[in-house]
Amino acid sequence: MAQATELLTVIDPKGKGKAPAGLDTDDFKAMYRAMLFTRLFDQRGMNLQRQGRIGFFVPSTGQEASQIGAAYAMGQEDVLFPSYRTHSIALLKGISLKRMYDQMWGNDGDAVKGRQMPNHFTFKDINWVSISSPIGTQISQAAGAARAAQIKGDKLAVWAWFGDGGTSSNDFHAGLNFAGVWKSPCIFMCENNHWAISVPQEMQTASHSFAAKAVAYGMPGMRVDGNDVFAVYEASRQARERALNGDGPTLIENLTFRMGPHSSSDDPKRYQPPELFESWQKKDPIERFQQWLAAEGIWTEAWEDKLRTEIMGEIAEAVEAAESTPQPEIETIFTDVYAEMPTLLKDQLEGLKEQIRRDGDIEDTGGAFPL
Amino acid sequence: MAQATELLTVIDPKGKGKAPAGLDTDDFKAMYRAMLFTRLFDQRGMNLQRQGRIGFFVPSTGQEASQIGAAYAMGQEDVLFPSYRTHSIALLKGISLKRMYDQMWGNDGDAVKGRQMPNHFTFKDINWVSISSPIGTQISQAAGAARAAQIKGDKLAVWAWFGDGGTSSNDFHAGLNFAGVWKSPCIFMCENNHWAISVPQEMQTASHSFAAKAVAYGMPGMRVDGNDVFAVYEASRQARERALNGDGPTLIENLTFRMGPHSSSDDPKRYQPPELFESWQKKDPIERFQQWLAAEGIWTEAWEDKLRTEIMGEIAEAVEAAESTPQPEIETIFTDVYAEMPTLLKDQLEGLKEQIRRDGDIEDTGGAFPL
Amino acid sequence: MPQMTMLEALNDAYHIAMEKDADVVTLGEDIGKKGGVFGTTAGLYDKFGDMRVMDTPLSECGIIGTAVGMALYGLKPVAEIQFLDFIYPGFDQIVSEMAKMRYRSGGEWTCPMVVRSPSGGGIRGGHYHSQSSEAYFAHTPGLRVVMPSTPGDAKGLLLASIFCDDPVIFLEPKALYRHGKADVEEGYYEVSLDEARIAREGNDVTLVSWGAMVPTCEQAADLAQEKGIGVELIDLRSVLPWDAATVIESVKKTGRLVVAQEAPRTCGFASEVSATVAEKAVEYLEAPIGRVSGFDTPFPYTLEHVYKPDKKRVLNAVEYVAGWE
Amino acid sequence: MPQMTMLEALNDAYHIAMEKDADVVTLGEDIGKKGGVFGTTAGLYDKFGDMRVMDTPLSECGIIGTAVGMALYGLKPVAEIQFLDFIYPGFDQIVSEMAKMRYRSGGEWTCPMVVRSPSGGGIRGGHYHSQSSEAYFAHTPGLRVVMPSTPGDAKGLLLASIFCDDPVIFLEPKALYRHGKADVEEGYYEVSLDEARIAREGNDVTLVSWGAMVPTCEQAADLAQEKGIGVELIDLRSVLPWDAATVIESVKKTGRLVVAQEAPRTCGFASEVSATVAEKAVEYLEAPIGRVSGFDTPFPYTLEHVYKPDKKRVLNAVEYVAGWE
Ligand SMILES: Cc1ncc(C[n+]2csc(CCOP(=O)(O)OP(=O)(O)O)c2C)c(N)n1
Ligand SMILES: Cc1ncc(C[n+]2csc(CCOP(=O)(O)OP(=O)(O)O)c2C)c(N)n1
Ligand SMILES: [Mg+2]
Ligand SMILES: [Mg+2]
Repeated sequence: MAQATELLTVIDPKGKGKAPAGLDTDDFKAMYRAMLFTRLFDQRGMNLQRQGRIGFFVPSTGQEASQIGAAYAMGQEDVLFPSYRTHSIALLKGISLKRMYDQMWGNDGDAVKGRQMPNHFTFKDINWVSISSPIGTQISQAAGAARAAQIKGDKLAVWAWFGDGGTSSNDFHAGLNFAGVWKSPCIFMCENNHWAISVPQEMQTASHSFAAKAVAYGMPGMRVDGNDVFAVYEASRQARERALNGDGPTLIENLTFRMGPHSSSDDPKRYQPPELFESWQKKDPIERFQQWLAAEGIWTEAWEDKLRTEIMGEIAEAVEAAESTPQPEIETIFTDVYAEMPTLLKDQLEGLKEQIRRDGDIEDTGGAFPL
Repeated sequence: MAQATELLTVIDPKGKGKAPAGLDTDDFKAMYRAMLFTRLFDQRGMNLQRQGRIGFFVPSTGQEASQIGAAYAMGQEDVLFPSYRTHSIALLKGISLKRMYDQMWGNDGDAVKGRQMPNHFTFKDINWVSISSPIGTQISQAAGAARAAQIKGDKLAVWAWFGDGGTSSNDFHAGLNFAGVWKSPCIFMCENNHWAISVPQEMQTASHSFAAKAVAYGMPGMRVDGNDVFAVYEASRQARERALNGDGPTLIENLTFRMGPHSSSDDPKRYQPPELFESWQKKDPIERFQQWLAAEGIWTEAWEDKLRTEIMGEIAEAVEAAESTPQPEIETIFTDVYAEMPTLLKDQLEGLKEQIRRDGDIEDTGGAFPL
Repeated sequence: MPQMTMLEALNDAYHIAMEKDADVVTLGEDIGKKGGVFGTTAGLYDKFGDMRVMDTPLSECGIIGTAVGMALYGLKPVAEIQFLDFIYPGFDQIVSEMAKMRYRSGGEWTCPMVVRSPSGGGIRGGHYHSQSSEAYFAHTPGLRVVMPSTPGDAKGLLLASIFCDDPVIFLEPKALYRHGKADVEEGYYEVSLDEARIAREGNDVTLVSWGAMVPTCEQAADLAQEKGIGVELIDLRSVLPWDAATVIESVKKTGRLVVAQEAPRTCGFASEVSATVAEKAVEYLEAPIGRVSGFDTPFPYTLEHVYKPDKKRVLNAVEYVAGWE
Repeated sequence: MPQMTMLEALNDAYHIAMEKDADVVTLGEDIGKKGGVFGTTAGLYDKFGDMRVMDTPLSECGIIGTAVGMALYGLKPVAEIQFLDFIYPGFDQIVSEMAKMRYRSGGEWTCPMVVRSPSGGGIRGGHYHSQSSEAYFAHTPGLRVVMPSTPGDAKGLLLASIFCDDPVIFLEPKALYRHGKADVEEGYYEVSLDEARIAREGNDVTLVSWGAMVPTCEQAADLAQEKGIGVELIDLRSVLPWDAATVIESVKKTGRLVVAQEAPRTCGFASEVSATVAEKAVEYLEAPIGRVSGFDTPFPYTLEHVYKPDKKRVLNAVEYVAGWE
């Protein structure tokens, strides 16, 4: 079993390299568009939060190649256990912006009915499992879903996304261990963006890489240049092939960098050496891919302008629609706790309605998220 | 960092080999005596349980070298987080049999005041931390204690004992990860006895060895012939040296075999291939060491007889004393929950006394432990 | 009708469920060849093989986490936790994930699964093989928490739990596993997860319990009867959601209430029953609401029999409440 | 006397404790250079260095497990859990180890340590940054569970907790972190972990609460006063062990009781308060015991303000109970 400790790279820092087999110009364009879309979506998201229009936002700036490269290798039937930082995948898969903004506004159109903070999406139609806040929990679940696919005889891969911090969680250990023993078709995608909020990767583990942790579970570990969309695609494709061939799980570490704050509530200046940031800014994954595309004659300024205009237009329209959608009904506090609402909850809902009838609407005293 | 995947062996299966430096005949004798003592203590323990005189017993038969070899490398100031299967270490360290049997009877002399099942000892005077039933919990605690020693500037090692099953626990992952990052003086002793009750080691993990898991935490991992008392001693000594030199933690896997049932409640016939058992019976750690001692002219039949008579005598005396010690007072149900007994518990104790005054003693309806 | 112990009834339910629906799978420590440390899963491994009856690594976090993943995928997993005392490494998956999945996904994703585990004392297991921790789960919206007290209920409740759309914590009173045989219907049947059982009717004192304490309460009710006190014994069967209406109805009739649990008193489920009645039916109460429980201490080993509430302790509470004027 | 927010008071207590005793250390996620996501540990890293102020890997299991080990070794660790909702990966170490260490070792080994964590709603954090889970801990003998409601109490209770011989779960109502400034004594002082605080005296209805709900209850008491209802407000400060005597004394005077918590109702700590009174002082009760609480659902995001009990909901319960005849 190969335990790659060297970094898998395809496009060099100068933008030179050979595209993976099986991808054509349309693919390159789709990949680039999704990466750019993500960058613009993130900029807009941070702005919306700063303007007090949404309560919270998690950007993925700097990690676009790491996410789109892998997402491009997924099969349609694959099951996805995403993290709160991987909305790029939804953008790639064509989830409408309206659905995404409805979630972020927690409004009446929101699939999760205003119950979760922004970025905690669920898209069952693309096998995108509901995102959780607690770190790591989706990792063992993914191992279980992959086992279920084996049991049912379904040919597909299950993808679990998490960060460098997530590797320290209980569920990382359990999930990879179970998947290893079961040889389940699971792909563990670790985005090493150097930070778990303010905790740097070297305080997360003394392991020489996160990929090396695969040894402990008897599976291959791959260390990939996470700012190189082709390298990520290629590693992911190989892992998926292995999964579908019955060769079991893979751990992939995408070495990348969180080029913004942890979330709209964080300020990296308090803990991040500026030189580190600057050195990674030079490795911007979008610029790198752009260079490659330009060299191939695919990227032009005109195309870029067109894309940007198109995307910004889509965003503006969806933001407006989401913002003007009303809040969810108060019933939504009580539904979906159980398949059927039990008496106790019916009584509590009645009590609440009674209170509102008597005292009027309940005042929203606000509260701002610190993290 | 050396990641030994080969098995460290000193005494070969024929009983030939060179003793580690620094040990002399008195040491060899003390080691052998402790191993034999453990074997006899275990036989007696299983008998006592079969006779219904104690409620439960966990034997360590087959693992005597794995335990005594390591225990012999410990320093007096070292802190020990044992498992329920390592009472051999207490025997080596000269804990009186009366104390051990009092615990197993859960009587009025029991240091834990009849609150825990047999084999769950505490011996603060030798830095032996109270044993827990939940698997793994002592591993992260040991990492914390080792960190505390660093903070206080104390030169010592902290030892955490656990089995192959224990490596799957949350605390294994957390404990080794924290110790790796902190470079704490912690020695993680994994006794791979092939079984977690009925689950064989190959269903515990797909990792090619348990020692290999050290890679994931940036620490050395050593794989040791756990039936070779000198090999275990030598590996442990090296790990301790590293710990005291500030070189951080070590994971040691002692490859050994559980030559009996998991506990007095288990029957391995239901799941264990007889050939496997037989192959390991031939590698009995006591016989192997005996052969070596005999070749060196240290072991004689007369000595063996003398030892056995001595030990059996000690055991008989202590058993009798423990068995005739009364049960703990009912107050012991309520003390030590807090440093001082709160009102609520005082009231509950009063209520209980009142019930007994009125209705007489409470009937013991029994119940037998299945595991 | 066949006579079975609770263990046999549970094993029967398991076989029936796995025959009926290929999506039912089970996983846990030592549940395969060994058939479970209590034998609850005996025979399943031989009949259904290692893809549906899975021995797992020693990780409750992994057992419950992977079971959640299986449920999300569309299976109906039944996860065994060897002793309830060992469930805590997987507690996060229960309270943060399994319980909240339907809610937090707006109903898109659900966890129809069972976590079953032997609970309570009775085997001289000291404090790590004896605790009754239903209250932790009963304070967790989204879960169903079920505890049978008879072989017949055990089978019907387990089947209902396995085929229920909600996640269920199924707590098996290990003291009752081999407590005696009783009639158990053959074949598939369900017992409602929403309805308490009136185990015996009476007019003087309402006695509410669940799980292992129910037979103890029956004995206490017999003793009370000898003293002329008619006890109405209600076996809740489920503590979340629970059948408060049946309890309140009964209290309206008797005016007196005792609640008995094995768990420590403070913040146990008995407190919930008491508080609900003190809120909804205080005007019918003619006496203090009695609680019988374990003490607010960890569970001891040698003195287990002194710790665990016995029939006399229940009887004393019933007499006290019945005699109150 | 200086005026401080609760956050400032907690930070002050931290500095004082760490200066006073070199055995006090602290560990958690982002508590070092960042000073904590709320700023509770601000300044500690610069002053005491990375051996005493430890940023950790992302593992609550590891944070609490290693803290237990440090306490066993002789330190006085203060472990921060970033949000109470994330404590569950370390729940096993709390309920199986920290809470039971003294008992199970016959008093040989103890865990004098604090696990502190921001608790409750008020920051629009959805259901994973808002839960009030004190009831899980209150059902765990061996723990102390403390929840301050004022800056002065926060400081004195945190100091008492750090230097207490028992393990303490210290829950900080994050909604009150910056709720306003109040007088806080300078220097070292302790507030008793065993005594409730009578926040206001009154003769008509006893209102019991703790943590974040106390200021809400004060507002409700003001509104009640306007309607001629005199509320006696008791702030429990500790929910385990708790000061039942003070509550019972008050109920003997008022004959009426409302208990208010932010947590879901079923099996919450309000039920314990109610059940204790229904057991010990039912004869003084002139009305049902009211409970005000969060609903028995996970904590929502958009409708947080509708979910969380507000002053009107408390007032309604007080009026209902006061008006009962
Ligand atoms: C169990 C748990 N503990 C703490 C947190 C608070 N928290 C949210 S994100 C985060 C850091 C995560 O870092 P990483 O896994 O590297 O992912 P990234 O944010 O870098 O994508 C922390 C500590 C949490 N959500 N869950
Ligand atoms: C958390 C937890 N889960 C389950 C158990 C039940 N149990 C007791 S011992 C054991 C097997 C332990 O195997 P291993 O770690 O290899 O140690 P060994 O018994 O072989 O020495 C199990 C599953 C437990 N004690 N704790
Ligand atoms: Mg990260
Ligand atoms: Mg083992």
